[in-house]
Amino acid sequence: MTGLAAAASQTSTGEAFQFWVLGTVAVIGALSTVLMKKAVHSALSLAGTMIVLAVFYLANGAYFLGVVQIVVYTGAIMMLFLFVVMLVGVTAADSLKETLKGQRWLAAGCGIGFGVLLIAGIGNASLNSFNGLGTANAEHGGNIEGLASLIFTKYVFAFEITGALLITATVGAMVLTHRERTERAKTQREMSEERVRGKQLPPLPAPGVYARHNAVDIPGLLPDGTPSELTVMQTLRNRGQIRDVSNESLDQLKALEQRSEERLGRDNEDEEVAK
Amino acid sequence: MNPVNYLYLAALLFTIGAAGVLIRRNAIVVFMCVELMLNACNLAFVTFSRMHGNLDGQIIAFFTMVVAAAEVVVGLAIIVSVFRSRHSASVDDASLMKL
Amino acid sequence: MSFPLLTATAALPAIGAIATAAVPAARRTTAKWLALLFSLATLVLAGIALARFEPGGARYQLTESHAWIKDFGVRYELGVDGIGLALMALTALLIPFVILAGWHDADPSPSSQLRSSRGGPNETKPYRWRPTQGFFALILMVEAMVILSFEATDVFLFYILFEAMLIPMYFLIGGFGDRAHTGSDENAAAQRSYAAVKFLLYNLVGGLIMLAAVIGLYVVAGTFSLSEIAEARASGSLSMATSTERWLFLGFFFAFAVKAPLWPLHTWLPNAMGEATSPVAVLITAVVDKVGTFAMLRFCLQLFPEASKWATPVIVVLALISIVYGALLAVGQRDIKRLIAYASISHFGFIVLGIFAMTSQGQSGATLYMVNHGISTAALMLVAGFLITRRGSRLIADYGGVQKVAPVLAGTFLIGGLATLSLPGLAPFVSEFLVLVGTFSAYPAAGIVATTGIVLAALYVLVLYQRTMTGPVKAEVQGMADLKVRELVVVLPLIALLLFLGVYPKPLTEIVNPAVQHTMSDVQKKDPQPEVEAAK
Amino acid sequence: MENLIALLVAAPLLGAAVLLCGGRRLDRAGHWVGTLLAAASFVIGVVLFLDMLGKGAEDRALHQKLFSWIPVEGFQADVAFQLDQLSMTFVLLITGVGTLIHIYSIGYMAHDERRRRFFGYLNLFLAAMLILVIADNYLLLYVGWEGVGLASYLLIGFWQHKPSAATAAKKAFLVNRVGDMGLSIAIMLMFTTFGTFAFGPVLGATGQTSEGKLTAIGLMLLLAACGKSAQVPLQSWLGDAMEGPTPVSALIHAATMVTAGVYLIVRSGAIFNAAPDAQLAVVVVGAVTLLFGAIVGCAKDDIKKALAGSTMSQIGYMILAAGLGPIGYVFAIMHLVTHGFFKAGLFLGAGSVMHGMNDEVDMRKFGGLRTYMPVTFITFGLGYLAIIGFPGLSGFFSKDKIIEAAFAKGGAEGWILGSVALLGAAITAFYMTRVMLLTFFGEKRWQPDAQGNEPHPHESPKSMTIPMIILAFGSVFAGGLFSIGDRFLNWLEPVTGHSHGHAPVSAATVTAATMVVLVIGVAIAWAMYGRKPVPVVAPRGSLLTRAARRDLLQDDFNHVVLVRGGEHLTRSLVYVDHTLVDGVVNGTAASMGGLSGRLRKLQNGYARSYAVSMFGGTAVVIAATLLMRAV
Repeated sequence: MTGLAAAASQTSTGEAFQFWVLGTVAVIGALSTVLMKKAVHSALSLAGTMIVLAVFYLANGAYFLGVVQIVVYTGAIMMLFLFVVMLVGVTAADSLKETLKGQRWLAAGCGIGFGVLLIAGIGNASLNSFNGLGTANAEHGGNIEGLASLIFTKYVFAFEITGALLITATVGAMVLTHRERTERAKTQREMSEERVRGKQLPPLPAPGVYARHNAVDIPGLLPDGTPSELTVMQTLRNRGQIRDVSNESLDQLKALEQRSEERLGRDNEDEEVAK
Repeated sequence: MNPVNYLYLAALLFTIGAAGVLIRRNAIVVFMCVELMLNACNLAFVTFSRMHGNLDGQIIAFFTMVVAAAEVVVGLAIIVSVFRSRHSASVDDASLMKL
Repeated sequence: MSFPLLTATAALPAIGAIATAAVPAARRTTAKWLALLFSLATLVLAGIALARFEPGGARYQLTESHAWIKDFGVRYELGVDGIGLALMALTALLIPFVILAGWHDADPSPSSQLRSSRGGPNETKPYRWRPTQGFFALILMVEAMVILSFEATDVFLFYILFEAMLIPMYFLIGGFGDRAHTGSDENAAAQRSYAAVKFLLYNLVGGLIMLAAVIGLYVVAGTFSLSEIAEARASGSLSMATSTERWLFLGFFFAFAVKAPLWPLHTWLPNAMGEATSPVAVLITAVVDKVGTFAMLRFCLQLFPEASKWATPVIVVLALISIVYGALLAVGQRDIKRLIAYASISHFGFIVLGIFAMTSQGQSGATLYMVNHGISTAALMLVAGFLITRRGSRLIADYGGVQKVAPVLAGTFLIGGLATLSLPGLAPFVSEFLVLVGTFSAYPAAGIVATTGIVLAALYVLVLYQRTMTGPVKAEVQGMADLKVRELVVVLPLIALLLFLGVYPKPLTEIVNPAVQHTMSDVQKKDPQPEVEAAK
Repeated sequence: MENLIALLVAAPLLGAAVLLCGGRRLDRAGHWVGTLLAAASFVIGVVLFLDMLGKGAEDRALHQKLFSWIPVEGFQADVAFQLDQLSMTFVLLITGVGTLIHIYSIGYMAHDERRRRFFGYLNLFLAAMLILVIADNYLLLYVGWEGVGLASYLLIGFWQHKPSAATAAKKAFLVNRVGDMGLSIAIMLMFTTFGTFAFGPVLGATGQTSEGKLTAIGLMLLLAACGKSAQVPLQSWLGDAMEGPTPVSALIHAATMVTAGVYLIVRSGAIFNAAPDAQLAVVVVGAVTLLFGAIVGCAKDDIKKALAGSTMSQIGYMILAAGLGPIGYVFAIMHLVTHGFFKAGLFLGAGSVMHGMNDEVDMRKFGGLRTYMPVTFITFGLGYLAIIGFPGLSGFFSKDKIIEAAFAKGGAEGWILGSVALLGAAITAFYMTRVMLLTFFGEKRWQPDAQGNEPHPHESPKSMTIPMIILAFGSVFAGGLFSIGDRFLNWLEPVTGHSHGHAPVSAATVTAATMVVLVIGVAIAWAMYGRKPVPVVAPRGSLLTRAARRDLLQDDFNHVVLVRGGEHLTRSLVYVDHTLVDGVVNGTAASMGGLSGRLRKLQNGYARSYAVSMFGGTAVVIAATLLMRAV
């Protein structure tokens, strides 16, 4: 009997080997889940960890769960994750730089402390009597039958309620993601009109017709001679740094040139030269 | 080897997941970490059921999976709608719980 | 089961409050008249209670008792002895005058109307808010609670009222400020809310400590009923450890000392009285604060006689400090209402002194003092309020020569002042002299120190009168109107009462004396006998 | 008969009530109402007096108990009156002089639009004063005591628009309050000692208690007397009290109220007799004040203030006499009565002079008025002769008796007191002569006032002169009437008791000495003011003169020590209250606010930091459980 217990409290070397190898993989996967920059990578490494866990379930004699793990988690849930990641944007790589002051240290501290505590707890729980699942599974002739009998007898209420929960979850997901269309869809014509109306289709007139020092702040003139604000860049318009080119200012300009020429007395000279 | 190691592993995974929840800002990744923690628990349950030699532990793990599935569905839906409203999936954007 | 007179006396104003609050916003005058009507009806009920009370009879009369919270043995127990009855009557008497004096204080002023029209639902309906209804409803609410607290003979019930009356007072102080403030409206509002919050916090802290003591008392005594505990103590079936009794006593006394207010816990009073409208100030000092001194007499002495005797020396010293200190600060004030507030602090010192002198003269004097101080302060404060509303300033320096312009106002003000300095022939003299004699026969030194109070009182009253009323007429005072009919209706009865109680206080003393004798027997004190039994 | 006693008080009280509450419609008739009710009270007094004369000396005292005033366990205060010879004397003096002064005031206040009020106050004063003198216990006496204080407050400050008047009124009331403090403490002592404060039991039981107690009571009573009778050190208010209308000065601050202190001491004779130390204190106070007032009187140029000084010193005489014990009680009262006559007369004369001189009070601006207002001159002159103790006039008899009694005290004490009294007599002669000369003799010194209207002195109307004449008669004959055949002595003895001290010198010598000093005083005054013309502006004068003009600096002392000190005290206390007492409170509030601000920072709203705290929390819980299991 003691021998049997002792035997039950030990595992085969094969399982041990498997544990150590896959366990490392699982831990690595978990770590990379936490540390990967891109959500996709995290998802994939998490999937890996889950598969490993599935193997462990099997190793622990939970065959049903092992399969379910693979099907539900790795199959369904992780796919869902990936979908969402796609929705949000695969390339979206969020920086691991911490924004909250001291958050990372706190987290690390708490984590390590917690882990140590758990391990210590397990350690001094001195769990050595492992009587395997052999009898339990054999009772109903197999693991799955055993589970089924338990689910549908002992845990039937919980099971039903879980079902209700699933339905609710589905509906909730639909409700949350569903977007109500408020107005009827636009026809193609309306769209095109929208695109064209109110905008100026031909290119804007160029500024700087009357260049003084830099032409950017002087509006170009429309064919009818009125200055067009549009030709000046937005910022200058907002700053109100547009020079007006109304007629009188043009006249002033002319007068200015006139006076300068007279002072230089250039043009009559030319005439004389011409004569 | 003593199967207790499974428990140690579970503890380790759980802790890593928790740390991830605390460290990461991307809501999706946070969710993944949560899943990780759940799985760690499942592993522990399974190991326990093996330890005690009855299937209740596995049942619990089973239920956990189902609930986890439901949670993920709803949670991701929420994330999606949040992402729609404000174009980011970061849990730190706008500390909403502050007055 | 006879007609529950005491409950009715307290319930009537409460009903009145609800009715007044329910009056539609536009019909302000209706609300005023309604409030006045209810307060007068309460006065009538109080009068009936006075008539039904037999001075020679049982200690607590007109008692009612119903189970309330069975699990803690909390009962709805009412009953009045002479002291409670007198104060109840005082409250019921003063409220109509307060309401009448505050007739226009809560009319929406143009500025506040502006404020209302700004923002929120008021834009759509400009009269959604109704200050007038609220003002008078709150006053009636206070009346109800105060009256009930004078009647409560269950410690827990009393505690609840003691705390609850803070809330309407808080709104009265913070919500309806004195229009005559210096500086901007915002500034005044800030000061007002400061005063209100200070009032609330001070008293809440006191109440908190009292709550602890109340619970402690329940743990020790196993009941909240005053009469049961008193009997148990008297019969010796309930014996407290000395230290416990002292701690409990201190818990109660602290709360009452804040309410009373006793130095150095007094600083909330000047702010509150200065910022509130004068009727509310009267409500504070003449009605609400009396609950504190009353409770000292009823609860401290009755529940913890030994501890009271133990604490007497300290309390007597504090009371003396209050008397002199309050009077000196009153001399130093520049604001009329703050001056009256500090004068009240001095007077409360006298009351506490009389209570803890533990002589029958002292305690009867203290009880009379509560009543007389209520009346005299009401007279002085209300006239001061009329004066202030006329000139629109609370600063003494802004007045001068009023006596020439408004002789009747000045005359009533002078009589109020003379009552405050307890001139013989006016009611306060009787009580003050009783307190002094009672104190002197127990603690001669204290009596002599307290006597200096009468000189200081003369100083601040006469200085106030001289600066405001006499001298050449100031320009701003020119053409100040004399008292109107409404104001005369407020002031004259009070003055008549002052004169009557000053000349013939016997009706009051007859009611009070037996109660005082009971209290004296509670604390197992005998009056010190004169050394010569003179041939009488 | 007893029931009439209450009427004595009721009549003026009614008058006061009617006049003060009556409103303007009474303005025209007010003064008549007041005067009639005062007169009525006088008539009642006379009736009672005649009735009393009809009885034997021993059973003359009447009692009337109206109602029990403050009935409290072990404390009985009744509103009860007692009318014995002593009270009777005062009743007659008060109502008599009071009525005369009412009549006088009709003329004097004719041009004051608030005359009705004035009469109301006068009646109030009469009522209070009567309560004071006919009360049968100290508490009721205290009521009257404060009542007269109030009345004098109202009357001194009657012209309230003058700040000086208002201040003087306030000062008078405050100083009196200090005295009242003494009285109330005395009453408390009586209560603790005797268990009552009715005259009969207290004064009857003085034998049964320790002398120390009695001395304490006596000193407290003396304090009260000092306040009310303007004795050193509480005399400072009397001078300023002259701000009031002159009839007030005549009635309250010369004839009646200020003598209340004397009444109190004589009434409490039994206590003082049993407490020699207290008596000594009384005598000292009296002697000091006697000289003090006289000196002040010499220096004042304001006619009323000079008279006030003289009042002070005359009351000093009375207090001195009262302090002598049974030797002096009767003479104190006798001098009180005669003084009531001539001093009231003098004041009324002064008032009449002012009336004629546009309310000018500076004697240096009078001079040579005897031709302009003969009646005033004669009455005033008679009063003057009476006060300096001219042989045959009333002052002579009363003051002479006091000086004799002082000597009769015996021992060094007797010699000192006697000589002080003599010196006082000399100074009295001097300053009264000075007043007389400055006012009525010499050449006219008045000139136009600021408005430039020349005062043209004229005789006052009948309503004013007649009272003066009557009072003049009083001041001439009262003394003789009283002392011839020791009428007054026999009248009062049953109440106050009397004993002839062993006089070291014969009465004749004393009289002679008095005459001598009298002549000297008058002579000096004549030399200084009669022979050479008087400067209109007062010369700087000697140090003593200047000090005396300032009430011997006693006022300045009060101002510096009490007023300034008080102001500083209050100001600093206000500061303390605001910063210290209130500061503690506000400080607590502020620190609370700061703390909560700090804590608020923890709630930064980031889900993850909350998660950390949750996680840490779980860790802690687990650790705790493990520890529990480990332990």
